[in-house]
Amino acid sequence: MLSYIVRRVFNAIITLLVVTAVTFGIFFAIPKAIGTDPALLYIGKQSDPAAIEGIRQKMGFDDPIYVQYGNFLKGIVAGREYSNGPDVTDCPAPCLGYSFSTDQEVTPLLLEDIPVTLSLALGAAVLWLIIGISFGVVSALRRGSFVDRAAMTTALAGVSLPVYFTGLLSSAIFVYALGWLPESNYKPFTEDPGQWFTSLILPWITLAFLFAATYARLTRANMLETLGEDYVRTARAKGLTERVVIGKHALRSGLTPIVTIFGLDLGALLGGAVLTENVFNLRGLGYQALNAIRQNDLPVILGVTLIAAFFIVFANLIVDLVYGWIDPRVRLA
Amino acid sequence: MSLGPEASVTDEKTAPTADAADRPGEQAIAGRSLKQIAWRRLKKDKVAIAGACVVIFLIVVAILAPLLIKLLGHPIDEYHNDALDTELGTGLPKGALGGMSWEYLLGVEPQTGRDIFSRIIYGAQTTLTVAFLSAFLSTLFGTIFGLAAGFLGGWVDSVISRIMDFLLAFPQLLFAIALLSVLPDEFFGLGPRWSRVGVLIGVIGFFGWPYIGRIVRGQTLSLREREFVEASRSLGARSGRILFRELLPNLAAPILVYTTLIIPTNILTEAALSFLGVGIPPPNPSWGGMLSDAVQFYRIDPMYMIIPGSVIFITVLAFNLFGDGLRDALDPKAR
Amino acid sequence: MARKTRVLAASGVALALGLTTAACGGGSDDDDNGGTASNGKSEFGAAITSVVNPSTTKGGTLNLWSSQDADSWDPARGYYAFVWNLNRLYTRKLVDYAAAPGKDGLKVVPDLAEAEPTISADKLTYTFKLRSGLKWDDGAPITSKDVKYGVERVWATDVISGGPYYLPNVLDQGQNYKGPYKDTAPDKLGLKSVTTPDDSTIIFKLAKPYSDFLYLLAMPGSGPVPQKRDTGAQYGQKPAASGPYMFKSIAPGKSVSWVRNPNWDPASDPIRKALPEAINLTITTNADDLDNRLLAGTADLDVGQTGVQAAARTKLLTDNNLKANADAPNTGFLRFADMTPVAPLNNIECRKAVIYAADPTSIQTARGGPYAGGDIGTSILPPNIAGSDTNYDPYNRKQGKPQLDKAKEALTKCGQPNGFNVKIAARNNRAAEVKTAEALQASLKAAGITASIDQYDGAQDSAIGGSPEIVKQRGYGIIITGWGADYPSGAGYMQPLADSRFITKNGNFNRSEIKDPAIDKLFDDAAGETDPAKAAEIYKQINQKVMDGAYVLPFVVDKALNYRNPRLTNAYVHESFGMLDFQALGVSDGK
Amino acid sequence: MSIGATNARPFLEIKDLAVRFETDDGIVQAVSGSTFSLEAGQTLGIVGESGSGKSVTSLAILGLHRTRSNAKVSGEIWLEDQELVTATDEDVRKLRGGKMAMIFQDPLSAMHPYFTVGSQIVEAYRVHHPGVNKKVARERAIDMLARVGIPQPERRFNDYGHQFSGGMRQRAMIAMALVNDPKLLIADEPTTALDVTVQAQILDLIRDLQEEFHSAVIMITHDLGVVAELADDVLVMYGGKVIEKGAALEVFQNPQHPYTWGLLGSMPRLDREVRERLNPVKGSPPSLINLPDGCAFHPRCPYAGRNGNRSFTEVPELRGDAHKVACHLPSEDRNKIFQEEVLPNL
Repeated sequence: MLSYIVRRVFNAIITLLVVTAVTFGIFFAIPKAIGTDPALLYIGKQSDPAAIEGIRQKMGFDDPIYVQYGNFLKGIVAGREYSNGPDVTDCPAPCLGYSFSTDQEVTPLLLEDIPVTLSLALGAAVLWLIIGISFGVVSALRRGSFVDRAAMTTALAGVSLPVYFTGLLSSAIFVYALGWLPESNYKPFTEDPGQWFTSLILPWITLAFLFAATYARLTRANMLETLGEDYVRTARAKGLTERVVIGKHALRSGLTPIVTIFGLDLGALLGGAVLTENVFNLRGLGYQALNAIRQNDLPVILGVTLIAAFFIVFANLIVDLVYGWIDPRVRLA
Repeated sequence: MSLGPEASVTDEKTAPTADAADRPGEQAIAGRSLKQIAWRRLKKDKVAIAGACVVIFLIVVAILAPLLIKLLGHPIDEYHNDALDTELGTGLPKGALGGMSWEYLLGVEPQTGRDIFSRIIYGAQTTLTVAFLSAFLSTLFGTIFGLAAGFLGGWVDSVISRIMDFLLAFPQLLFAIALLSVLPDEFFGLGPRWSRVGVLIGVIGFFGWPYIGRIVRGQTLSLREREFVEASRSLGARSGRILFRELLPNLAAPILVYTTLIIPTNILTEAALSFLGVGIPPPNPSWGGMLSDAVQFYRIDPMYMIIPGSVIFITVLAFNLFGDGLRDALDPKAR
Repeated sequence: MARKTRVLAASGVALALGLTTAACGGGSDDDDNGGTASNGKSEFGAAITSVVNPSTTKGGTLNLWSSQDADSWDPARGYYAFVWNLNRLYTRKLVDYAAAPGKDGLKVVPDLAEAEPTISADKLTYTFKLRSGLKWDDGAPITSKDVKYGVERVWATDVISGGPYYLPNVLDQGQNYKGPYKDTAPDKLGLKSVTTPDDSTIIFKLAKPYSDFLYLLAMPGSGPVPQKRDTGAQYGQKPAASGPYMFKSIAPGKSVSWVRNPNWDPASDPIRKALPEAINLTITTNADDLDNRLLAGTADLDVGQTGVQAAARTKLLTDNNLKANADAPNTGFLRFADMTPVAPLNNIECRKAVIYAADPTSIQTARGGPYAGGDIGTSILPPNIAGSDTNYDPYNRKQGKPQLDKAKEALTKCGQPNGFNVKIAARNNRAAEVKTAEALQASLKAAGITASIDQYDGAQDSAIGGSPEIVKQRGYGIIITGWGADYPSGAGYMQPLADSRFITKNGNFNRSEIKDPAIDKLFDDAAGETDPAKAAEIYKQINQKVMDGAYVLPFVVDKALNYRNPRLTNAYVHESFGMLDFQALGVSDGK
Repeated sequence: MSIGATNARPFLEIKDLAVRFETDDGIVQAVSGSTFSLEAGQTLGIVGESGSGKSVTSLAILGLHRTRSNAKVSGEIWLEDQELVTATDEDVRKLRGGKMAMIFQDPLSAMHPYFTVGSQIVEAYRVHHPGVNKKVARERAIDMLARVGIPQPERRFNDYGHQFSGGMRQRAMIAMALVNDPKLLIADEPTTALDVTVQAQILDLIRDLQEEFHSAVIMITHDLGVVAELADDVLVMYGGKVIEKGAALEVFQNPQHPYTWGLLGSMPRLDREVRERLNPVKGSPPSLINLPDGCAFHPRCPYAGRNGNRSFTEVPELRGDAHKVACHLPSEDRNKIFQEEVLPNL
């Protein structure tokens, strides 16, 4: 088990390195390809040659790409110093560099976004797990019933609805037409729990609706498969009550795939729910990412990509470990 | 497929639905060919057939777009200030429901007065082209690499599998946006619209192949061990023959099902990318682009949002219904 | 050579979703937006020409909101118009714009200086005397050396980039000064053209006469900075205050709060009212939420002042009670297209064909309509600049229709009777510019001109649209853009657009690449002209020359439909900013 | 077994059992008109191809079809004095695993992968002995594991199914089935998934345990060898119907139904030289949705129509007393065919 964990962690780190290297390479290559200078991006409104040269030196844009990448990695691990003589900027570890467009340090910038994304993703996850799984299980147990058909029709509609449409539609209805909810204006939980909650209700529901639909379909399919398994028949043949058969024997293995998928979904979402955050003006990682991409703000793009990849890889890792814990066949193999 | 707008990264469609309870039935109808069985079941699945009808209708509409617009609409880039409120200066469509009338079947865009009906129809062209061709591309790559990985095994398998894992563990939507925002707008003299369509097909198709690839690989692996392949191998059949005569025909059903099912996902992805401003360049209409324009106006001109949104929804739903039906009919596990 | 338009808040964010409309405006015509309420009562547009709710009542908290954060609170680095306006709260300069509505606001009056500067006969030496008893928020005296140090910081673009870069053009004079951070002089005051014989005197020596010099000194970057408290790139996190308010806290992207500066002496400040007890700025990501708060009265003002969103706009325009608290002032921006020397637009007749073929109304509507987009533009000089003439309409655009016969005629003269192909370039992060390009494309089609739209990376505007080489390489014939003056003089506004000597490799704004020696000479004449009336006459000529050359296609004179909380007192539009004068505002209820 | 007799019912009696499944493709007549009985301590072998209805019959007895909404069961199932078709779910549940238990074909898939073998046995015990504490149940489970011949039962108690070898796994399954001393044990192809040597051990074990517990056993298999070895009576099923039944010895020595002949012909025998190929019954099993009229076997029957009667519409009844068969052919004809054509080839 230990070597298994070590191998997985090692793989995860390699994946992260590859992701950053690829991202770094692409965004380094792109400005070159279209003939622009990243220093110009920093300068933004000016084109004073001295200023550009200063930035170029300070940021090390003249170095070969592998040196720049090396410095980037070093910054994450040990922090780094940007300097062009008199002007020294210290960027403590984990340093992800400075934003081209706002000139802010990327790390705190993104650290501020993480709680937003976290609130969105976790809140939605709770909702979609509860709704998706319970409807999926009920549908599977009452296959062909009215509940099953209604739930599955809704779920199919759910997976067919783009989140940017449901988002707009729900706020048009609940915020604008009915006025049940205020315009969303995110406040951190620590500052104003009430506003935090009201600003997240619609995003949660919107996001959860999509995922709940997927999870309901998935749960139903898994449960149906599990219910057809020989060991469930065995459990029944032992005379166990239906409660125990379903609740203990069928659910346990029927939901195992859900664990995997949930981990991956959550990981992906934590890297930024780009569409939902943008539709609802939630300044999370996805919002930040999109903005950064539009402004070619390489350090921020890199930072978000890294964090997103980290969450995905980390979630993969957790899923693998949890899987090993749930399923003795994996653990003891 | 996970490019899909904030959709579950997993492919829920891989979950088998075969229910053991039906097994007697399966045995009972054994003996008929899979094609016959599938067709019989599909025909009986009214919902799936309805989905298919909508799909066919949309394809016809997309093909006939220029004609339909001549008959029922206005050129997509024609401005109609007369259809807008200029008196108060709101720039909103005159009349209720976003300016719907016989003249403008689905109303007009605020601030431009362009005919929404025409733009929706032209959007269908773009969307369907992108969705179909990118699905085709994913399938092509997925099949080739999946087969290669599953059939050849060894280091080929490990390399391809690692690449697939890597692509799946990638913030794909972000990456697609970033890529799209820097790729050239025009090439091969295709004009901005079809150049972009080409780029979208490439990007969506590229990020989609690992999903098909994984499935094909898995199926190939299990088929490889099956008796009939073993048998033909022991009879000295060459690899090529085994691949094309034995494996591919048996992979056809799952490949068909998954290709059908990634089309709706691709539609959502295309719309999402257009919504985020990296899709088809204006003034060429796209459904996602229209929704993105509608963000400004949805509070005061909700129809402008509801129309493209509903069209996306109906299209995706139709494809999903048909795909689900096809899968149920062809489900290899039910054989 | 760093000229660049001030970035307006909403157009600056331009969240691609189009969640913010760049540049909205309203009003009917020119300056007289129905604002005739000289009695100080609020009605639509009243704040444009008069002070609404004049009052001297102190106290209360001013609740400012914004949908965008400042680019920097460092006076030398901020470039957004609203940031310059807010700078008036905490940054005093030698001279600053007068606190008055209408044209009076365009006057530069003594601020830290006790009087107008003494200008030598050769117009090359400006001597200022500081008022006595001026203090920083920490109680330290404000000296002429602080002013010089602040001025020097403008040179240090390698450390504090982002702000306007005019002063070095005038004051470097071949010294190649590197800014105070690389200054080898022990007191870091090595700039030779500026001297401080004593703590209350500062002398600027120019190399040649420059009539707009005082405008440069009125920019926030020319304000004083105490050397001891300068933290270089981090100064914007806690700038020192010379004005009536000082920073209490800055939470980037979230909020800012100012409190009274106890060391500010009202007697020493002829400009600032300093009525509220405290001022808070809340930054939201949801512009519609901001609008709702404004209309509900829980927010006092959107400091972006770039106009409300479409939803609130509809409400405002259809509800007369709400409309009475709204203004649609000119923002000082002109929205227009440059026509570059890319063939066939190097031919004046082809350019004329474009101007005639363009449908003024559909473009105006696409920008937000006659009220929300602004008035149809007729020339390149907007009304807040001396020398502009709103009746000047050389291409008969005001009637609102495309003139296809004239366009055809011009096309024939140009040798392109069947039309031609042209590329329209628009910044991809400005939804309104893309919309404008689409509308232009559609109207050109009617004249047989086939246009394609190229959306380029707006973040790299200075390196793409601002690079003649790239423009040529990419074949951009028409570049959609916008322009506002950094200071309200004809030269400040037009020179970067029309003077051939302002064509630069990067960050170019003379994108039509106008190379007319006559125009260049007129600019030189104006620089030496100290009589504003005569200067205005010169600028009028330049405007006509540019229009005669058909170099630009003006779209609209930008307006912004803004709402102000009825409880605001002393509300008036300051013409140099095209928005309410924030420092003058008070609240009537004392809350 | 005679109807109307006043003496007690047989231990298990099945009357006109029919099981149908409604599927999308039509109604599947999985079992129809199945009638048989079984005495305590006796072993009944049910043989047939897959899809012949033998497994469905056993599931119906245990009431395991009840959770399937598309299954319809009619007829009567009497276990001692209790009728099971009309009994409540709860009553049947209480019998399941207690009075009647089942061993399944594939012990790997029949065992829950996430729970230890021991805990699954404990669970089976405690559900029918609610008052028993865990420790006692554990001892009982270990005891059972030991009795089915699993070495080091204390240690294996905590192992998972996949850690057992195939034979051990099936022994554990048997332990689980027998933990509550069932009166009726249904073994559904208990040895199919096992090696030949292990098969014999498992069969021995079942026989030993049967003797020990004096249970009635239903042995479902397609392997006539197994039946020959264990069963007292034999039931041959085809197309959901019982087509021949009788004492095992009788059926083997004098099989009456052409299908049974086919089965016997397809049985590999050690006492005989291996032929080039076995004699499987030609053709494929019938569709249970569209069963052939009359004798379901007639399309595959090489002797159908021998007597000139080409109409198969009339359903032949199970005729005769002890040894019964459902066939159109007159018994004389069949005997002749068997003696002349079939036997020499067996």
